[in-house]
Amino acid sequence: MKKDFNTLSNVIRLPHKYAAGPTFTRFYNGLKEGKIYGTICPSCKKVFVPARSYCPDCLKNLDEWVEVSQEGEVVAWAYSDREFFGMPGKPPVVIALIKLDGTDCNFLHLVGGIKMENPDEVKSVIKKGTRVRAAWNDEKRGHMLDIRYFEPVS
Amino acid sequence: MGKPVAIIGSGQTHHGRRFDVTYPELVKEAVDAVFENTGLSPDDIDGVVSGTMPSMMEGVALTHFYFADVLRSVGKPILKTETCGSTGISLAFTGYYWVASGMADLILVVGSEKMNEGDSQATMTTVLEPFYQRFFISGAPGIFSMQSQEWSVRFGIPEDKVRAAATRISLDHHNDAFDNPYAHIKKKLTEDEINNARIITYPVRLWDVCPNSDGACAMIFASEKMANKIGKKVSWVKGLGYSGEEYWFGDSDKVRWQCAIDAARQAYDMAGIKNPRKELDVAEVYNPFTFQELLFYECFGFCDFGKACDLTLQGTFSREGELPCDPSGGTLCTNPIGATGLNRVAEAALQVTGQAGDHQISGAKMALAHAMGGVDQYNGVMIIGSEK
Amino acid sequence: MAQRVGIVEVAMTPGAESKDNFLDQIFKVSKEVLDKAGITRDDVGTVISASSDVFHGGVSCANSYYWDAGAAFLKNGSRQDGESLFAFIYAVMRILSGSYDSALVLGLCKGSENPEDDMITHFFTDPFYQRQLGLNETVAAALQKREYMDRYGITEEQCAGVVVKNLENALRNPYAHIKKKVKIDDVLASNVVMDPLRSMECAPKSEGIIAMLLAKEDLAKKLTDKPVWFKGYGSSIDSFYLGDRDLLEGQLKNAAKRAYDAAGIKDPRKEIDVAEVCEPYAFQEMLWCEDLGFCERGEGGKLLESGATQMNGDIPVNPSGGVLAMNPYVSRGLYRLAEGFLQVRSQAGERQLDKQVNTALAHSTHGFAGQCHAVAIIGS
Amino acid sequence: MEKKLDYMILTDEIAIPYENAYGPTWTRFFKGLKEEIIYGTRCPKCGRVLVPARSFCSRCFVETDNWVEVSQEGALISWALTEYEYFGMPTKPPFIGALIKLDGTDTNFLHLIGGIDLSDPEYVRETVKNGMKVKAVWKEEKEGHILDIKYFAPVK
Repeated sequence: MKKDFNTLSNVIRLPHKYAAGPTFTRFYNGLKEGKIYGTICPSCKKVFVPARSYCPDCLKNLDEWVEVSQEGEVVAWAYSDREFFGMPGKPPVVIALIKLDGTDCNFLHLVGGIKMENPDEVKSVIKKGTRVRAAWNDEKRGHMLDIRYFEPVS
Repeated sequence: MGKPVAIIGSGQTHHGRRFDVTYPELVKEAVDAVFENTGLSPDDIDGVVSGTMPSMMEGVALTHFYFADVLRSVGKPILKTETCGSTGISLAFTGYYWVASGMADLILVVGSEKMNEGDSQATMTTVLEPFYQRFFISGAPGIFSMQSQEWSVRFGIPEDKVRAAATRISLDHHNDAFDNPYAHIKKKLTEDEINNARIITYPVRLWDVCPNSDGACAMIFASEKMANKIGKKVSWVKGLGYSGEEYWFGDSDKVRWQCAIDAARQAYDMAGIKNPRKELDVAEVYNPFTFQELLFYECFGFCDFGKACDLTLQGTFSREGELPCDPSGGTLCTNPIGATGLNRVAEAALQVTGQAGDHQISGAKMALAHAMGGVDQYNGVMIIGSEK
Repeated sequence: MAQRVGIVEVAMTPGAESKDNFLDQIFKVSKEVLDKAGITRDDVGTVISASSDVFHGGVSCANSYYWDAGAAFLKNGSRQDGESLFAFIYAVMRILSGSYDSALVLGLCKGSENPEDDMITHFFTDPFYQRQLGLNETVAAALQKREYMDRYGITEEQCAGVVVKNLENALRNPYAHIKKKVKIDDVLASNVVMDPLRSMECAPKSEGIIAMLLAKEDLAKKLTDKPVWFKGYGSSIDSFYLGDRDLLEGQLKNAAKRAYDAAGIKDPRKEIDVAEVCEPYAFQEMLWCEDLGFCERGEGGKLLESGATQMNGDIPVNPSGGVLAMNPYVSRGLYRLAEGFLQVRSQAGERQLDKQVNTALAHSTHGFAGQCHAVAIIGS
Repeated sequence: MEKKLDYMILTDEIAIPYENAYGPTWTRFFKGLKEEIIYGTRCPKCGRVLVPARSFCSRCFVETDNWVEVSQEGALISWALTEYEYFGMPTKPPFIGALIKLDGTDTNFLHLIGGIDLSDPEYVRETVKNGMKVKAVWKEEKEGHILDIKYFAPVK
């Protein structure tokens, strides 16, 4: 960004090591095996995904693990065909909230496996309630994007 | 003055390199602990104050979002206080004023830092703007070295005496830490090891410097009405003071350090303290560097300027001394920055309620808690008493 | 009974990029508000600022940077991170506690020095889950808008209507950043940023350095014949993970109820004369109006179409042009409050409402899809 | 003792680009450095000469638009020898950060002490003394940067 007066470029670089702790470690290990894990609250019985160590509602510690369904329905979605910082992969992309069957919260992930170039075409395929299923990468490394995306169930 | 404000209790995590938990899980440990220790329930809480040091140290900005659930704050009013190194004590201030204003009866205050997830000195460098100061100050040690160097030369204290006093402080606190179940660095050191440790920024050596700790601290502040209703032994905020100086490090005198002197004076005036060395029973001075602890003794009126080394070597500020300082081992042994100042307040409250366990100063009734922040820029002091 | 807290004066910069450096701007605005009130730095009791390190030109512990530029040399002060209404209420608390007679409140954000807000808000995410999926505020808002349209039939035209109304208002606001007369079709033709959001439905990135002087009742009356009084405040925060929340049943209702209870407001639509609502994305103004009780759930679009939120409507919303016309992320709450203050004082110039303004509401939000909300009520 | 944990650690490096405005004040100050001039400003109220130049006096809270060229010599007030290195450090160790009271000014100027051998801390300690006179040494190629002054060297 060129400006008509003087600015000093000031790029902040910071290295980080984030501790995944036992819960995310186990969740990521699940992804490596092609499984999506959730945890169940002993108090409100809700199933949360991704698995977490505490219930956001009751704050109870969660240690009952469950493999959740890899199918669910689209709750809301956003589409972009331009690149933006932090974007998962290359445009175009659909980021969506997906309610996986048998769970009690929405799972944030991508929708794909369809023709993406034309937004109107995307709109005709992806709607609230559209059934989708996880499609996995062949190479898994313990990362959210081991699930390549969720694709419509035909 | 405002309505009386009580401290119901606190919860601290174990400190260290906590790669066994995520950052929110670490915060949750402290929050769970304060509810367990006080017997209160999250439903009782009117509002929550959250704080960390620089947001980006752990790579997550505006952390109150990230912690909303573990702070038990969902559906509640929240404030996010952040004042660099003094964040911890500024958090306690926010809790105090929220209650003292009459706008709330019970406030949960939580400070945290997971320093090992980031690079503290790299982060600290970004505290300095890129035009001028960034190039000359090597993180926090650089600032403190200049300050202590100027101090010792100004008062003509021989270098070996300063070294001996700093060593005494390092030795004492690393011993004290064994008695504090939450402390991070617990190490038996010898004078030789301290004197000959690796130089960080001359004259500061390795064991003069605080560690990078992961940890969190939670406290509950209450109105008098609520404190009476709870009916347990509580402590009371007797005084507070805070003052800040210019950003340009060379603009103000860091030896007769006005903002430190003012912060203590404000707090003493409010608490009615005339002679701090006599009237205080214990002080939790923010001591990320041994040398700085000496300077604070003088700025806080524990002794005259230029005399801190002599008194330290006589044991005045040791556990059995006239005014024990940092019996918890202090910041020197445990430094999760955004929580550190709150740890000082929590420790002061534990002392005056007789709950400090193995590092209890017997009969303590009046305690000082302190934190410092910025480019040697601001100080905050809180006085905690056993009686209203 | 404690004394009331009054707003004495306000000073602020326009939203467009300034050639001054940050510190000089902060000094000028702080000085201006003191000059307007006819006091000196020595008279200021405490200084509470709002800023956020990631929105601060790459200078961490930002309050260190501007401590003295913000009139706080050797003063007792503090800083709130991310939301300037937090700083306002903290200053009110300090005065109500009896510790201070006056407080300087600062909201500081020099957007021109920062990268795009979407890059910054991306760092609100956790590193393990939401960050890996590219979440930022615009993505979250797009998801929220999709649900709003699906569940309540809100239309693109209604969303565009918010933009047209607010930018029209902004033409009369000398502080506004975006000054452009637009029509519904212009908005609908603007490029898609994050479907269903178009670029003109998204707020710009602006500068906003604002200073507000507060004083306890007797001092406020001495310093001005037109103090505007603090009446009530409420805030509330929602769960962190986007998927754990109902994006259309957020925390603003809670925050508003707290503010209304404190101010003794029973029927907000009737009792509030003007509302400044934080709408970084156009549709949010309609959703927030529902939460604020100006209409029923799902009726935000109809409220807009009825003209009620226009300058001459019964509940004018964003006569300043709102955040769509000027978006200094951290400062925007105080800018909302400043507009309310000027309206109550009848000092809003060309955009002064025709009717008598006794009670004003200022709202602010930050975080994904309104994770955190704050509401302040002030009045004559 | 730290327990060996089997939990994952995610490593990452963040880079966020900012663009900071010089504004008229820094612009003029750095233009001065290009010409081997160090500018300060004088406060019209307390009379202090503040360096580097700035637009306001933080104590009197008034504008300081009286620009003065200040001395390039001064007395060393305090110093710290940095021996350690960390990620993203802008100046590489060893170096001496120092506060210098330039003659005729009323604040301490933060810069480097150089022109001496820094490899031996004991030698440095013997050589660098508070109160000693130092003088600005300039770079050949100046670009309007604070390090256009290479360092301040002891005056023989």
